[in-house]
Amino acid sequence: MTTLHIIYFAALCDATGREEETLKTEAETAKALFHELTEKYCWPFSEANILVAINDRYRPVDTSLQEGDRVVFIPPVSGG
Amino acid sequence: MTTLHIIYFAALCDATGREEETLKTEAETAKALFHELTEKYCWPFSEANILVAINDRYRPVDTSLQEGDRVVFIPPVSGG
Amino acid sequence: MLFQLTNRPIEPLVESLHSHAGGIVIFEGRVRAINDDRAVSSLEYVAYPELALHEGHAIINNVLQQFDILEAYAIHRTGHLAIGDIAVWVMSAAVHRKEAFAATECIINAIKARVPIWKKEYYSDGEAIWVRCDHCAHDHAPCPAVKESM
Amino acid sequence: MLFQLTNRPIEPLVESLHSHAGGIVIFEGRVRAINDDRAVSSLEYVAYPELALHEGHAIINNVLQQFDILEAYAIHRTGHLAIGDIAVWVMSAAVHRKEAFAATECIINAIKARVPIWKKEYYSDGEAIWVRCDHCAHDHAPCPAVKESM
Repeated sequence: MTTLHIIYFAALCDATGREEETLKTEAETAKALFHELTEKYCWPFSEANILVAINDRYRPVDTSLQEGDRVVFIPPVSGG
Repeated sequence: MTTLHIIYFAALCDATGREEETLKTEAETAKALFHELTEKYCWPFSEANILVAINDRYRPVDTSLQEGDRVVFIPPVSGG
Repeated sequence: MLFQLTNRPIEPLVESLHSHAGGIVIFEGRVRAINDDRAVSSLEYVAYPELALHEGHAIINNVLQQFDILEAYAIHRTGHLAIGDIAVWVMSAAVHRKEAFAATECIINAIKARVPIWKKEYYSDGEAIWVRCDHCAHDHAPCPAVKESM
Repeated sequence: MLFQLTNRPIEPLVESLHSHAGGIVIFEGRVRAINDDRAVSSLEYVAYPELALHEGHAIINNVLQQFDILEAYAIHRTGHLAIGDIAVWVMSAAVHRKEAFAATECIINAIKARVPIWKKEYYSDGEAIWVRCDHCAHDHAPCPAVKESM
């Protein structure tokens, strides 16, 4: 089990009903965590449309999660 | 013979030594007038590099000249 | 007047630039009153600041390396914006204009593609939605800075 | 700072624009300290005003017809200019940015190609010459407004 700090922005914040949470999980990768959270919160995004940031940097979705990581799933951006 | 009003700008003004003049000429086209003036003032431009404006509009070099026309030969522009 | 001549100074937007800068290209992205045929009343931009600043700096640094330009900057609004407000401002300065046009367009394309900022549109009918995909982000040839580091 | 986020307004250069304008592209041509490897001390622009205004208006009107833009303006300095001064300023506003980039670049290319304005460069060594051909005028694909009416 790893303990992670997860932050939610924009549509994922609305869908989750919270801005952040600390979570214990058995998910070993960001991708596994995404599927766990999608099931838990009924997120309206497929994996293909989501990027992941770990400790404030974009990382591949198959990146292994480490104790204490700060994880942010990034829905399609719409700045500019 | 037609009487024309000719105005000189930039390098052609320097080469001619005046800003404008009224001239009687037997030149029937702007092109013929250009060659007449090139010979008279030793202009440093070939016909290929010069455009002509008659009465403040670009015109083809073979345009016929009419009594009282205002003629400007346009050396290569360099605005911007 | 569509075109003017003037013998008085034209006030610069950016006061002090490299003395070799001959071509400066500025992009302003403003809040439009209409999007996808819906009347927009206002916008909200939310950023993930730690990553947005990292990505924004990386974009500008990439463009400074990959184009023959002297300077480049960008700034993006967050919070609530009204119609006509500037959401994003980008500037590139080069010796010659061609590179400045290319660099500024690359920077705004890259910002729209990879900087984590999200737009919520508030419509005149009372609805508000997070915009899932801006039209403009996908109809351009990719430039080097768009894909870098993602 | 190369990239900033801000929750305060970004001051617009052009105050009032069409409410559908989402992408505004501005070009500033400034006087460079160096041209063709020579140190320039100042510049003088001379225009043939009657024809310059006619051609300038025709360029803007052509671009308004040929690109999907909402507004466009240009202004060109005459007289004596110092290093860093803005010689020419061009703006296009469109719903989407791609058209604004294309229109602004077309306008400046056309101004450089056909508006009767001439530049005299004054060099640090005391010489002054009428610039016969600016580098930038010929290294671009022609756009519709460049050739029109010449």
